[in-house]
Amino acid sequence: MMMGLTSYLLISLFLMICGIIIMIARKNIIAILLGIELILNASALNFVAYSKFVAKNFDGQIFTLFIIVVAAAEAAVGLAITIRHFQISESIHIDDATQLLA
Amino acid sequence: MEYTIGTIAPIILFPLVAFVINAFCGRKLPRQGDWISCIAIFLSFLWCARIFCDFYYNQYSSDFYIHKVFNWIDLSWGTGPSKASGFKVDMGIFIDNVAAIMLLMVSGVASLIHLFSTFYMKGDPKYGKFFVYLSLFSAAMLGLVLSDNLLSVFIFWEIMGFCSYSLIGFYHEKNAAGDASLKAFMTTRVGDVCFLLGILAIWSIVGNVNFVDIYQALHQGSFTTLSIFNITISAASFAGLMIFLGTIGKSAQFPLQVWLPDAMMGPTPCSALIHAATMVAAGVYLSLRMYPLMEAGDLTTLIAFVGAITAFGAATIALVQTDIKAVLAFSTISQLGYMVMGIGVGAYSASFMHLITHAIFKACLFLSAGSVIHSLHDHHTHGHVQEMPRMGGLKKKLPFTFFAMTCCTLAIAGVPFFSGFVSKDRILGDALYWGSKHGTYHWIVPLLGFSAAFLTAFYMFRMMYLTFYGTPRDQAVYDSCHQEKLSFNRNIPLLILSVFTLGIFFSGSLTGQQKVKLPIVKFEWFETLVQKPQLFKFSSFKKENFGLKDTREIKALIPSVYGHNQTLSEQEAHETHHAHFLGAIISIILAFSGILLAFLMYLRKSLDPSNWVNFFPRWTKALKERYYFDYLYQEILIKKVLLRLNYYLAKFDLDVFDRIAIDGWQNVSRCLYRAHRVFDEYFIDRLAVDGSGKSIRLFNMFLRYAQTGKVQIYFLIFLVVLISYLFKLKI
Amino acid sequence: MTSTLSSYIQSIPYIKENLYWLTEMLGPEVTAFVIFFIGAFIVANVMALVGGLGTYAERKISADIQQRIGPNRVGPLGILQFLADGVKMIMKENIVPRDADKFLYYLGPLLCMVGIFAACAVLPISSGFILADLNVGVFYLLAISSLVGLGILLGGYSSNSKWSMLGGMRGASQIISYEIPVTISILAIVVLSGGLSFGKIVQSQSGLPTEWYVFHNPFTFIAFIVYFIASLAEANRAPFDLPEAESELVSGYHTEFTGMRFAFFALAEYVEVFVLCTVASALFLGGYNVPFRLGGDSLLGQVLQTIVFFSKTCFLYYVVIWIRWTLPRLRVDQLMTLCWKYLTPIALFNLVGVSIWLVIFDGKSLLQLIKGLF
Amino acid sequence: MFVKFLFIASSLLTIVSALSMLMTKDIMHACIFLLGALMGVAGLFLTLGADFLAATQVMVYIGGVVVLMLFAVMLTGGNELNKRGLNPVPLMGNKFTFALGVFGASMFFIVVYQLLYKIFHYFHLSVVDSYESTVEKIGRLLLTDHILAFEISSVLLLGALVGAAIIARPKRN
Amino acid sequence: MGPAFELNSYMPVIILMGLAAMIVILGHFVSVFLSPKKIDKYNKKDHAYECGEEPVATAWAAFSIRFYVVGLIFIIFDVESVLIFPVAAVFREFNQAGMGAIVLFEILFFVFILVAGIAYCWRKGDLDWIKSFQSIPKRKNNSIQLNGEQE
Repeated sequence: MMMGLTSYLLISLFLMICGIIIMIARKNIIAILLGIELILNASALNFVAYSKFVAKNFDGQIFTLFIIVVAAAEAAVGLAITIRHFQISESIHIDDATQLLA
Repeated sequence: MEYTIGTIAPIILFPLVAFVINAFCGRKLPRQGDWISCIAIFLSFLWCARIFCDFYYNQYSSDFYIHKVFNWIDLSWGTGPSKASGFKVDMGIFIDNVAAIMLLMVSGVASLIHLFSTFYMKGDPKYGKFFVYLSLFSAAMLGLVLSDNLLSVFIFWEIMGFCSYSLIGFYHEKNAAGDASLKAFMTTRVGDVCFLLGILAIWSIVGNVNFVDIYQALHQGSFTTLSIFNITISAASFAGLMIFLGTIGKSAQFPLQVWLPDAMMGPTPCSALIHAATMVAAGVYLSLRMYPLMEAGDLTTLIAFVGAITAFGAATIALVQTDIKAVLAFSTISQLGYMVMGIGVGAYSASFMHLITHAIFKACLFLSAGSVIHSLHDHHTHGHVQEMPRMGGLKKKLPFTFFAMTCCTLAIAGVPFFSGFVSKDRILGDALYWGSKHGTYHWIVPLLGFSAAFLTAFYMFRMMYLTFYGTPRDQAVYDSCHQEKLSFNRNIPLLILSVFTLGIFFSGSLTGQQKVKLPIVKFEWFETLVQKPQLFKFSSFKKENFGLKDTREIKALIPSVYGHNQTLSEQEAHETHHAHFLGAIISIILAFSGILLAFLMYLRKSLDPSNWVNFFPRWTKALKERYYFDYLYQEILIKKVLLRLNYYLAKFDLDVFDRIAIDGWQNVSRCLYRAHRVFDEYFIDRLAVDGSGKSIRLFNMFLRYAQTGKVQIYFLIFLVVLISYLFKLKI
Repeated sequence: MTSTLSSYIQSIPYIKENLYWLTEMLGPEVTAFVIFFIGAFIVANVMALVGGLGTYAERKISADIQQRIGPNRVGPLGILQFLADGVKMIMKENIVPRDADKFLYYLGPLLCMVGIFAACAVLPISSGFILADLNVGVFYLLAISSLVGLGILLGGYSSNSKWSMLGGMRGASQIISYEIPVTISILAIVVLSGGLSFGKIVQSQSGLPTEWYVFHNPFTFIAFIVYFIASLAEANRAPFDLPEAESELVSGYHTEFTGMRFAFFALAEYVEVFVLCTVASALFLGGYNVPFRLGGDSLLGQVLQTIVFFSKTCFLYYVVIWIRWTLPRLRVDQLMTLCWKYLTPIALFNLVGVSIWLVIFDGKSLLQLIKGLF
Repeated sequence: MFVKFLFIASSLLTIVSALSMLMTKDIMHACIFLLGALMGVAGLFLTLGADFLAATQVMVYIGGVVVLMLFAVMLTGGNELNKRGLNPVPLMGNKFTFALGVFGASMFFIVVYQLLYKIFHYFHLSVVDSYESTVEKIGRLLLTDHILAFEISSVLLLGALVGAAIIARPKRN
Repeated sequence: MGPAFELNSYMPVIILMGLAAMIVILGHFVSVFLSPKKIDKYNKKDHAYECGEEPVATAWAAFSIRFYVVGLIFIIFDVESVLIFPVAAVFREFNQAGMGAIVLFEILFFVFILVAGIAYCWRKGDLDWIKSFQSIPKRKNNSIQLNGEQE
């Protein structure tokens, strides 16, 4: 019973909450991206767990695969934007990124 | 072979591909790519022959036909076969016996004419372009024959119209050519508009323009009445009339025949292909397809009269023409009139047979005329000579051309044992029977028909004598003509075509009524294959049945469509036999008398034509002026009526619209504007605009604090909203 | 679980015959644990030994190439030199730089060692002795060995020094860049063998060179070359040893590392070279297949297979060292150019070529096709 | 039993590293803890029988994303804001922001837990011990059912590459 | 269906990881115990080595963006190859089932994508190291800038 669906869901919930707290609390853009990664992983874990226990097929895993892909792309672009913003405004403080026009 | 769209489509695709290739990279190819067109059309000829054989060997079951449908546009959402709510167009391929024979004829004649063109157009600056048009035209014509619904028929019809336009104006540096092309285009456009109207009418009734659906609808009697602007008319007669007007425009029938003689400005091969063999015949083909509709709308009398008048009038005009191509053009018109007349008098198979035979011998005639013209040069104008008075005595110089032309002339003049006789005689026989059946003024039709036959024989032989016999009238032109040697691309097409002018290829009997049996042909295959469509047979079909299955299965599966076992009553049969026999006798007599007259006039010179000219001066002038039709259209219709109408419309526009409507509206709007300004100032500005602005300012005093541009605040807000939503979800 | 586990244990030969009592005594789980622990222990020690012997071999061979004698004091032919070095390493004073980031400073070597040792788990040493024949073997190896690059990056970063920083950055970028050609040229083999597990890939070849994947078709041969070059770069070996380029950066990413931590870095590096050589021999050179399947699956067969496998690997290892002492070092721009403008396109081309070959010739090798002609 | 061990180990790794990621004040350390959390998730994937996914997780995140993060951290190093290298403190949030975050997260937790309550109490599902290799299955699915997503994702990656390269390219002058 | 796999086959992986970690930690402590503890009187020993000079500022300074771009290209390629791995694994099987063309098309498509990406970066000069260094912008601040090949 320890390794049931429940525990997986709880773990992913925990990851999710950590991600949310990081996203809100941190002021470093990269740290916020880390939080986003955590949240994505929580959702991926949920997908796999449900597809293992409930749906009993592989679509969840496929979906997780695509989540990982998208996460990679997101990290690449997000970090690129961060670096660009750093080159422009010499700062990676999230509150310095308030205006769209550079 | 297994007939599917894919296996039949190459018939169209070969010339189409040739067209594309030649149109885009024809110049760079050797010989400007004519060989591509020739090979393509010959391939599709082989294809058609393959299909024709299938039909020929299944001829006793004339319900053997192919109908493949695919979905072109489907915006329909309802259910039901044809009346589905929404818009749905099926395209498809429909080959029955008629279409199979037509295909064979078109592709064969077209390939021969391609071959001839390589000779005729040689050295022309626009050599490649000509073949581009030819290929496009062949593709369109074959597509028209293959298509199974009026819409695609119309599409191909218009493509052919364009080809004819651009080929008539092929030498557009000559003004006459440009005018002629424009004239042809405009005149046929009148017919095409009517045709389109007919299609729309049928669409509004049947919900589909598929032939088979139309037949079914006709059989179920869904063609009741049609009300246009609260004028209720019989739907069938309206649609039939419109489509017949299309035919009139395309195949140059009585009111609209004026364009065809001028169309001779184009190069001779294109005249042979388009304005003699195929395109003008397409109109007749369409009427044949729509025969049940015409019957249901009882337009037969009208059609018969139009045909007869055309046949006779054109023949009379042809008497006085001196341009060799003009003679042929008018004879074409009159022969087309024969076909239409045949449709009118109910000689279905006969008129179709005349279509085929006429296509063959008229193409041959044009080609021979082309070969004659091509061999004659005028040293003053550095052009070719078309005038018959300057020819004469060419028999020795152009033996093969002479042979071919003789065969064809015999055929068209209706001499026994030639194809023209067989077909024309059947039409005349049926016309005779028809006249006798209805009596009174219906007698005019056979009368005109027979006299036209006589005239045909006369003017054709007049042409022969003036061209080939006697002594050369213009020595320079005569000397410019070289001795003809048997050359592949010049004479072979002529000879092949002239072989097919023999009657035995179409009918075993002399009169077509099994009186005189020839041993070679074992039966009347044409009669057997081509029959009037029996509507009640169509009502039993589902589309799937002939949509998908192999045709042989269909043969087993569906009953006979074209009932070749119509039972005439004993007495009727007797009367028809009688009429046919009588017609045969009369037409033979007339033909020979016509020939004799021509002989006396132009070879023996015992009768002088100028006497006759002086005897009826006004008639001759009228004939030379082509019954003043051009004058009528140009001067009366266009200059008087249309320009006058134009003037009045302009006046109306100026006075009524500008003065009353627009200026009046100005005043009205000014008053309105005064009233409106007050309203605007006090209500809109004060109340609405400023008020909304104030209220929004009031509102955003609170909202402002949320709009920080800080991502995390947004995320928090998003989170709160999400959470509230989840609460709602849970409860 | 019992049934599956017992079947798994039977899949390892000589367990069922000799150790059934163990199974009965301890129960399948613990038995498996014990067996695996023994196996893992053996492998770990072998790897440590290989690392040590690697240094020795390197010095000896370099001495040969440079016509010196090399280490000859400690033990016969100086073969115990590496033990002496190890002892020296342990006895060193361990200095942690003042400005260093301690946590990462300790973490760097750990990550290197963990990554490379975990990668050792899937090496097919013989048909009976594969510690873990995973379904995703090759893929797993690629994935887990990327820990090494991370460890190098952290090692370079954490010791707050310019040289280390440069070395770490270079090392990381070089390793991740050269992972692409390696991955793609391995993909070519995966396409041919139709499976990711090492056992399957190796068994789809056989003992004779004609059956190896190197000589399967031209593309695989090029793939082997590409793989070999790129793996040199992945292991930071000369001519790609820019992360620790003595002449430019003092000692690269482990400038600030002393004693055991340096030892671990060095060990990880040598073991990685060895692992990459084993992978090359398993994927391309027929792995442990004995010619004519001498000995079959018997104990003798196992021994023969191990010998064959290690001899191939050692040959490649020798080539690596040879290259190191033959070729000069590249510049960084040359490095990147070589990776991105030459190796990667060639590897992609190979992938396409192999796929088309598979579709066209239905996976037959070139020699089979030639045989088919006669 | 091994499964249990693996599960406990990886979940512990996940939770501990997530927590320490939350706590730490150093962005570099946060990256490393993220690595730990991802490894733990990979282990959880393994216990769920998704071996290929576990390997993918390790390969993409550890090989790619984390290294990229570290690069980014190093690139955004010395600026006026933190002269002395990556002085982590001001950027990693303060008490107020943490209070805000904990507040939002707790609300989220409450709601989601109430949503998951049913599942916890009515689905007593436990691990089934029969695993099968997922690589072939995933390959087949990618080639049959999900082929469109497969190609679209590759196009997305290309777009990401181009876009990111454009954004991150040093300004030419 | 792929072959059933046994989770215990991952046991040695864990064991080896543990062994490696154990070796490192043990080695650390052993060296801590055995290594000589010399007090350095000039208090210079634990400086970072900078050719004998006092270390100037920190090494954790802003770095060249070049490395990031390389990492960027790498991660895209990495993910693409991850996606293509299972496809390659079933290639042979599909080929025997006569559906090799699909997989071949897929692989060609992916290779096309990769080639397009690499060609783009090549064209834009993200791949060549030296040339684009002239085009690094001058920093306003005077914090040290480290990038490999300038010195």
